[in-house]
Amino acid sequence: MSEMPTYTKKDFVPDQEVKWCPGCGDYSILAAIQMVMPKIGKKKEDIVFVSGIGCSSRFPYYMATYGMHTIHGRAPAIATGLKTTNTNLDVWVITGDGDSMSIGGNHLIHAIRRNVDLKIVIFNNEIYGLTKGQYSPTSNVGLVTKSTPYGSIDRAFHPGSLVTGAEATFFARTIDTDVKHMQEVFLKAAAHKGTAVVEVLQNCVIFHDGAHESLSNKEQKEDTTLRLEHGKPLIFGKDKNKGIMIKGMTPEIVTIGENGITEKDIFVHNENVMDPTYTFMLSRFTHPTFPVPLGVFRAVNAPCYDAEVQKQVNAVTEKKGKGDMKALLASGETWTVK
Amino acid sequence: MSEMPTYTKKDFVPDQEVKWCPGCGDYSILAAIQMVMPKIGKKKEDIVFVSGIGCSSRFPYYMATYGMHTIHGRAPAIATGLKTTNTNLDVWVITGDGDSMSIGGNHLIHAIRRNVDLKIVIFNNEIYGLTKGQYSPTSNVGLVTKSTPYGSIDRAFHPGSLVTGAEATFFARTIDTDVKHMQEVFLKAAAHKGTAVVEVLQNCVIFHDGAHESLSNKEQKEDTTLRLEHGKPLIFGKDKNKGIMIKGMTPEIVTIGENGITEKDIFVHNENVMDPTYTFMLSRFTHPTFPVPLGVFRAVNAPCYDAEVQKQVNAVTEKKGKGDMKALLASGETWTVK
Amino acid sequence: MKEVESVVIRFSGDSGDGMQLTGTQFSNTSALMGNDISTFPDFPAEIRAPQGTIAGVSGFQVNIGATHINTPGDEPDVLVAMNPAALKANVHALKKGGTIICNMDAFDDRNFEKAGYKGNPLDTHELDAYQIIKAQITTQTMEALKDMTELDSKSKGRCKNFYALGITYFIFHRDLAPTEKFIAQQFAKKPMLIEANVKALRAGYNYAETIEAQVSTYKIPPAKIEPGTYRQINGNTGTAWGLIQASMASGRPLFQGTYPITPASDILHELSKYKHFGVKTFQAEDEIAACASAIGAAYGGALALTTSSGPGIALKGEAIGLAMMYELPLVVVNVQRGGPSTGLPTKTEQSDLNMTLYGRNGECPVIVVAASRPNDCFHMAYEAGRLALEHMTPVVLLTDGYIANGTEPWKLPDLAQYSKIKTKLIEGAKTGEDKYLPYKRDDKLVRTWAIPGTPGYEHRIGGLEKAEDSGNVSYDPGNHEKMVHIRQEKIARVASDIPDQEVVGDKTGDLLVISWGGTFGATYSAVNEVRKAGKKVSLAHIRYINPMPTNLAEIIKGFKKVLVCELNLGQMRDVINSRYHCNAVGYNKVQGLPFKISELVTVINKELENTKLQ
Amino acid sequence: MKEVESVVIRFSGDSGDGMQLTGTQFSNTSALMGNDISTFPDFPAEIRAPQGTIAGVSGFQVNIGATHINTPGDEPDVLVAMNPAALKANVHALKKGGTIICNMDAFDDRNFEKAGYKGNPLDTHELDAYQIIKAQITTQTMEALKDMTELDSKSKGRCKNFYALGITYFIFHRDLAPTEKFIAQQFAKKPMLIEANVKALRAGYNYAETIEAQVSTYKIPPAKIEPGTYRQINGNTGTAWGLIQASMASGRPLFQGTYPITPASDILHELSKYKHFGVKTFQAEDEIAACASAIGAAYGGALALTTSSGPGIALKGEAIGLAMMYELPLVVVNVQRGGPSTGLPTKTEQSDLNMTLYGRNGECPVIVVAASRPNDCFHMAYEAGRLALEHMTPVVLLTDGYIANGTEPWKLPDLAQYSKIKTKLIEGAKTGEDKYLPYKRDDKLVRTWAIPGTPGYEHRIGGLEKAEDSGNVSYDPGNHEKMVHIRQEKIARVASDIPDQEVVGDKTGDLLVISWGGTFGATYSAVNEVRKAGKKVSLAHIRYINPMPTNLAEIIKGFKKVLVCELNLGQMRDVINSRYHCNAVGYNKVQGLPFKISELVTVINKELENTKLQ
Ligand SMILES: Cc1ncc(C[n+]2csc(CCOP(=O)(O)OP(=O)(O)O)c2C)c(N)n1
Ligand SMILES: Cc1ncc(C[n+]2csc(CCOP(=O)(O)OP(=O)(O)O)c2C)c(N)n1
Ligand code: SF4
Ligand code: SF4
Ligand SMILES: [Mg+2]
Ligand SMILES: [Mg+2]
Repeated sequence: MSEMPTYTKKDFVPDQEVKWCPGCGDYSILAAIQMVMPKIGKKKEDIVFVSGIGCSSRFPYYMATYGMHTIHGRAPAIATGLKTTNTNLDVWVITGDGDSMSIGGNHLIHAIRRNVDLKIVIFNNEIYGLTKGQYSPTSNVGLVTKSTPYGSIDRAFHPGSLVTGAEATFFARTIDTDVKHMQEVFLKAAAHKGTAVVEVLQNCVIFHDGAHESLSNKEQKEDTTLRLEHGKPLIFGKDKNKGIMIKGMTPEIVTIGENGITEKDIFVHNENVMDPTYTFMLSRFTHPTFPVPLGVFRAVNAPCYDAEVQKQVNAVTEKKGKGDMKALLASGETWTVK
Repeated sequence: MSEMPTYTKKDFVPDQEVKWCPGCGDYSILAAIQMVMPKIGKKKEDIVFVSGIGCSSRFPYYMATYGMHTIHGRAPAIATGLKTTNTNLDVWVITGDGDSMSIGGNHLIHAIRRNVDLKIVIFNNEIYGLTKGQYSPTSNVGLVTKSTPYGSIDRAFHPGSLVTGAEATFFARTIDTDVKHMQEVFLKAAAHKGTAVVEVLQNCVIFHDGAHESLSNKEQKEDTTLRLEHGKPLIFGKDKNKGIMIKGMTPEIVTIGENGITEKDIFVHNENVMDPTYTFMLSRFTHPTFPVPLGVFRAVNAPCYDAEVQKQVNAVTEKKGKGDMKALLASGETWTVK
Repeated sequence: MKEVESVVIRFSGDSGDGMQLTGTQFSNTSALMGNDISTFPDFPAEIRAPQGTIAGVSGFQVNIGATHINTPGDEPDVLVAMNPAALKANVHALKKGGTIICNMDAFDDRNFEKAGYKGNPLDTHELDAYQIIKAQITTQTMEALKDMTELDSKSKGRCKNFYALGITYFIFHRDLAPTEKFIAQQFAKKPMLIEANVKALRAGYNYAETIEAQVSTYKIPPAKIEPGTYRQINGNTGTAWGLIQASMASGRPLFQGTYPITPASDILHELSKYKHFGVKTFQAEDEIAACASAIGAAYGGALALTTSSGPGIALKGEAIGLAMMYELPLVVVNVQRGGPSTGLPTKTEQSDLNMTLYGRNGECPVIVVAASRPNDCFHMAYEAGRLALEHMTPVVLLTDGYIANGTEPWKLPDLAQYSKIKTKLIEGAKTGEDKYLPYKRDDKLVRTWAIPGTPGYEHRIGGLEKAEDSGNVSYDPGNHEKMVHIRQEKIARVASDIPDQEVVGDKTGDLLVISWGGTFGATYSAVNEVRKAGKKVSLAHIRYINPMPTNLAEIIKGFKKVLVCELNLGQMRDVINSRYHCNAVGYNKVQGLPFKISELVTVINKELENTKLQ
Repeated sequence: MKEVESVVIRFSGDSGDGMQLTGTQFSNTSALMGNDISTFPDFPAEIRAPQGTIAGVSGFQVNIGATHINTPGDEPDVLVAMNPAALKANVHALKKGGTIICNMDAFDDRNFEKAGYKGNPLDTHELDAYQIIKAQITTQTMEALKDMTELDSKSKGRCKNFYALGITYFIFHRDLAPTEKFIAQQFAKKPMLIEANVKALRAGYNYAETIEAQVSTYKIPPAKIEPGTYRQINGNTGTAWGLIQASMASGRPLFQGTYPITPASDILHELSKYKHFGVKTFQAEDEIAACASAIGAAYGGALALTTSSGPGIALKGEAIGLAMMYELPLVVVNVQRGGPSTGLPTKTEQSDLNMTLYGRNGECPVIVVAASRPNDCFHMAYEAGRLALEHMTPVVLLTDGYIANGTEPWKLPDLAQYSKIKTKLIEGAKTGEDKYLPYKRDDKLVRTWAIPGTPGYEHRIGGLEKAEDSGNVSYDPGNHEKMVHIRQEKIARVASDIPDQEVVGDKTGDLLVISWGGTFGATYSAVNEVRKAGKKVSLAHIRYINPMPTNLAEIIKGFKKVLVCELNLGQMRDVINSRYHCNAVGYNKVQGLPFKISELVTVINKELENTKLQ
């Protein structure tokens, strides 16, 4: 194998014009991923971006790697076939909230169940952008959209809960307004062996502007979000004095320094607990009742589907020798006519 | 409305011959449901059984109610349309592990997310019965089947985790060998307003005999299963002396009477906690590490999609008056040609 | 004819908005692309009229077309309104059904007042007859240029006319290059402005592409106008309303199960407003669930509807097959777009005919009808509902992006003509001891419809082959063959329940032009034009595709040659040839664009020549 | 001819197993159903031979058919073996490729020993040439009767012959009524035994229905046997092996994405064994994912395969359209079964031709080929792989339940003839500065295939319309039309890469019979039989359906009349008529059953008569 070249962001920028609306959150996600690529230790030709359909799914056109813009919802399945065929590839799935959790829900949960070694980035703008603004499975109840003039009545998925319920080995959340945090999270996703799901809270300036405003505006964000750091207590707030305690099975927001509570009482974040119950609990933290966790919720090891398939192929080949069609044809009963 | 007739089981038995293999677990599930029907307070003509494709999905033919044997995996979606059209109906979805969680996974999670008022009974035999024995998404890793001669490598879904991750308001588990328990559970599912998912551990004598043997055989079952009862502590075991304690976020099996542990230390089961984290935790209990919970995991209230749709229709009609096509045609700008 | 082949665009804004330059660019680019053009610049009377007022509005109108354009056009098809004053000043000239691209950033209270509006005109009904594209032209331009920190924001704001121009360039697929070249020359000394204006131009272009912006410049075939009350209607609205009317006429509530897709989504948007008509709309998780939910609704007694476009319809094949096997009423609307695969989502095409007729496993016939123009959608949607309910079967209604978004005047129908759909519904509890036979048929081979809630009619239906009458599962070979024939014949017999094929022109002659669906305006105009020259050509525009009207065979026999004009590679031509063995030839176009009358006139004349020579 | 029209079944078991009675029932029922029959009971020599030994085997052979049956048949097609001794005693008489229904409950070590087997013969290769249906006849019978608490278990066990009979009744769709009547008479005095035996009969019948039991009684068309080494092969195995060979010949690893469905699942079961051939099989969550995964694999450089039957194929339409748009190699196998909808899963039919040709949105041509018999599947599957890889396009291979499960001798192919598939793969890193143009084409209009991992060829592909050569997204109308034509023409040019259409019989004559797919055995035999009578009839059996061989047009012109025989309502007939304008008529059968030679002979003679009269 030839040596690993040193890349810069530029190596991943193709000559294609980027066609999102000015101000769309997708731009900064693109920038973050282009910046992360040189750091993941993969050759450019071994990286593939696979997407479905949606504004977000235009993404592969904007990466100077191999890429597939596919059909609506099917990217995880297509990526599974690709990765299983060539386990050496680094396969990224780019998808929207509708693409991944509406039409593509089944493929998403099955890719996760199999733990195919894919990095799945969900651009969650809580709306269908490309089709001009219908509500999505992550839109809040009551949202007035083109298809819900009297307000939507479907309850929203919590993406973190859905994927944890589907046996996720890695889940993280980040936000389009924080390019540095995005890079950290993408880098960790890239390092994970198995399906790494990253939810990016993304702003659609045209059809659902401000959906994540309370989590990104400077005034509030320290209080409305919770930065997860492995081995560190769940502390948040402008004054770094709020924390999460777990009583029985119930998480509670407490103030450090009040009622005798000290930092030691605060629950310590651990990405690596095998039991996903803790991940699940974190996935239920929603604004405004709880601070919204950002960072890596969960990163545990489990065998990857694609690698296991390859292992079986290797093991059987080792045992039986490389397949020989002539021998196969002659196996069992044959007879000769003269 | 006419009065409610008094029914017996017989009223729900049609003249159709039941065509499962002798000894199939489906028979006892059928019996249990036929026995429960007279008790749910619904007229026969208002009950509909909707199924997909699979051995289990033959079920509607064996109920003397309205019924639809549909196509593979789509029963929850079909039932959603039916129930939304006529909210007075009692709609039961009968499905297999493959039908519901393989091809039908997306429809299952979306019916649950919307909390459509459906009773979804999953016959989980951890195999594809009708197509003669391929592994399913609930088959354990390593299972040798027609399609996995070298053992399966896909990790299995935990049905309870999957549906909890999809925002389930009701989840229960029961087993085909215990007709009484099945009846209790079905009755509770019937009483639930919203999507009630019941997983029935079912034995396929032909293609996966004994899949749930350790949970049903008389020797073991007291130790390998945990009967959930609302308001009662999580106690199990032949000698009723084992229990579940939760430490931090971690459940642990303890013995009552040892190390000073008394019944009071045992976690008390509560079906009605809104936060699904506890439900999720229970869904991770698998044999042999933990006793497998049987009974109602979770039963909480939330608005039902079908009822909310009807409410919007009623509210708008009340506000605007019953729609008048003539007025609609004449709305906006019109002009007359003479 | 010239109006039909051309499109008139009016750029309009404040005198400072650069509309003259914008209009000129559009004209020049079009001329370079080979269009004939005619322009009409129209400046404000006052040199410095107050900003935002009607007096300050500056406009530039351009008429572009493939053939001789003699005037800048009477009524603009498209109006770019950079502010409310521009809207107010021009909306009355705009053609009914035309499109308005509004700069939403200028639509604020201050500007409403300046323009003399009481409030936001977009919130009232006064613009109901138009298609509105809302764009935040100013903020989007600023946003697009935000990285150009050296440029002051006033200069940035001035680029917004190029953003607006970009939107129109996407819609009318104009080449960006000439304008970019112009910008480069114009601002040769200020490279920053070159960059800024080009960026704005592209941002507008990309915005239109991203949101799949569509403008239908549907042209009305000439005809004498009947007396009556008229309104504007576009195809998707007509489809929605026609189905509501079918629901009223049958007493069956309308249930729509659908999933958004361009260009069909507007049917959902429209129907979701009419809850007081008892309409329930269900935005499903995908197209399969959409169709499946409609099937459940049909079993439950609704007039069931599922709507989509090509890729979504491709997903529904298995479920439509189930509905056919159940023999339940189901209306499927396919608003066709450019294919294959994701194809050209915003463009029009007729290439889903084959899939509609054949895209299901097994012998699986369904009724197929097609609307011919925007103001025919109400009627054909009602027909689809009627046929589905009266014949207990799936019916596919084909429309296309061109007529779905296109708008034309529509004479309000006499609703009495749309009031009696006789369903096969069984009402009231069962009396008598005999078993209910759900698949027993009347002389049209149509079964009855007993819905849950009806006592005594409890029965089960499924997708396996059924025994005659009882509907029980049957593996009997003879029964299977019989049932396959019954289902085929049942659809064939629908022919007695649809109108005869109409012919434009004489019943016999040299050339029969056959067309179907949204091309009617063009084929009708072209055939009439050639007929005026005394040629023996007639038109059979097919609206009932499966089954076809019984008299069509006879009509075809009356002509020496058959020419099938359609926006695909010859799908209807093949159907006609396999059904009528008439050696029909095709004229086909697959550009995502509708036919032009001129091209049809040419090809018809050519075919007439050929016929003579033979 | 009589062998071809008949089926021979042998019931065999211990003398206490009631085989004589079972066989008699089967015969009588068949006679009542209008079959001609011939039977051959064969008792053990000794009156009380030891149980479980060969000497104790009692057999009853019956030959049933639609026409004159003169003998009980030489080689049984189906053997019911109630124990290992029955198997051992009869397996050598069984026709190669026949079916064995084994009572697994009696297959234990004790009985192996008694029968003289070393171990379980089912675990060795000695039965490879047969289809095995494993049934737990004894325990299932006991289980079916377990509620009859008053009946002793010995009496229950005695009912097992009726369970076995029930299985055969489902498979050969025999009427249960006569046997139930017989049971009622026989045990008139013991009502409990009536109930027990009827229950057992039905349990067996239902079991076969539940597990979708299938037996193909594929008959071998007579032909002179070429010298060579032979083996038995069924269609699904042939398909699997043919694709492995295409993988070997192209150097591209085989990837199968699939979802189980009758009667296609066996291709998965077969391929999953061959991991040492580098085959990767992926049991996906559904058919869409199955096809999608194969597309991903194709982009990754695999020989990509997806397999299914009607309902599953209906779900793949959108994804196949994407593969067509990508221009990636993809083999789609449709093992056709009885439709529409879930239809008749275990029965054979040819009614998916239309869906195969047309079941996708937009203009979406794919290559279509069909295997003609079980031993043709290897070849046609290889061809499908070859055409997909050499022409960078989806190829659909049509087989059907009849030939997929049917078995016949197959002369082992010379693998040198199957060794050179020249893919369009780009190998090695890119040199030179020019941009890679993924959609630049050769003179067959085929593009190159650069796969991830190849440095310098990084490129993106999508389902939107593409600019020529570069493949970049393009909304240009002229480009779209051009691309639609290019994709159409690319498939048309495949005609130069397939063999000429063969004709059985003379190249000209009165009647040309056209058939395709799994009906070859019957049409070939029938045409030959009529030819023997000196009639001017020939057969064109089409294996390459899209495009068709170029010489077919000429062949059709050489005949006065064309008769298309197929197991549907006339799908190929319509295709032939729309392509060749030849007024072909159809002979159609839709019973879930294959053609009988006799019926074809009758219809061919009738058509020849008609031709003369004209
Ligand atoms: C089969 C199919 N169904 C529907 C569509 C229309 N469609 C395209 S993108 C989209 C949803 C986009 O929403 P999301 O995935 O959230 O992406 P976003 O545009 O918000 O980034 C839909 C419904 C399609 N292209 N194909
Ligand atoms: C679209 C489609 N795909 C595949 C099948 C074949 N099929 C029928 S049932 C089944 C799976 C059955 O498994 P499960 O749902 O677990 O039901 P069980 O038979 O075990 O009760 C499959 C794959 C089908 N009928 N239709
Ligand atoms: S519509 Fe929304 S999501 Fe799509 S590009 Fe524009 S801002 Fe982004
Ligand atoms: S195959 Fe299994 S699941 Fe199906 S009927 Fe038989 S025992 Fe039951
Ligand atoms: Mg979105
Ligand atoms: Mg199962």
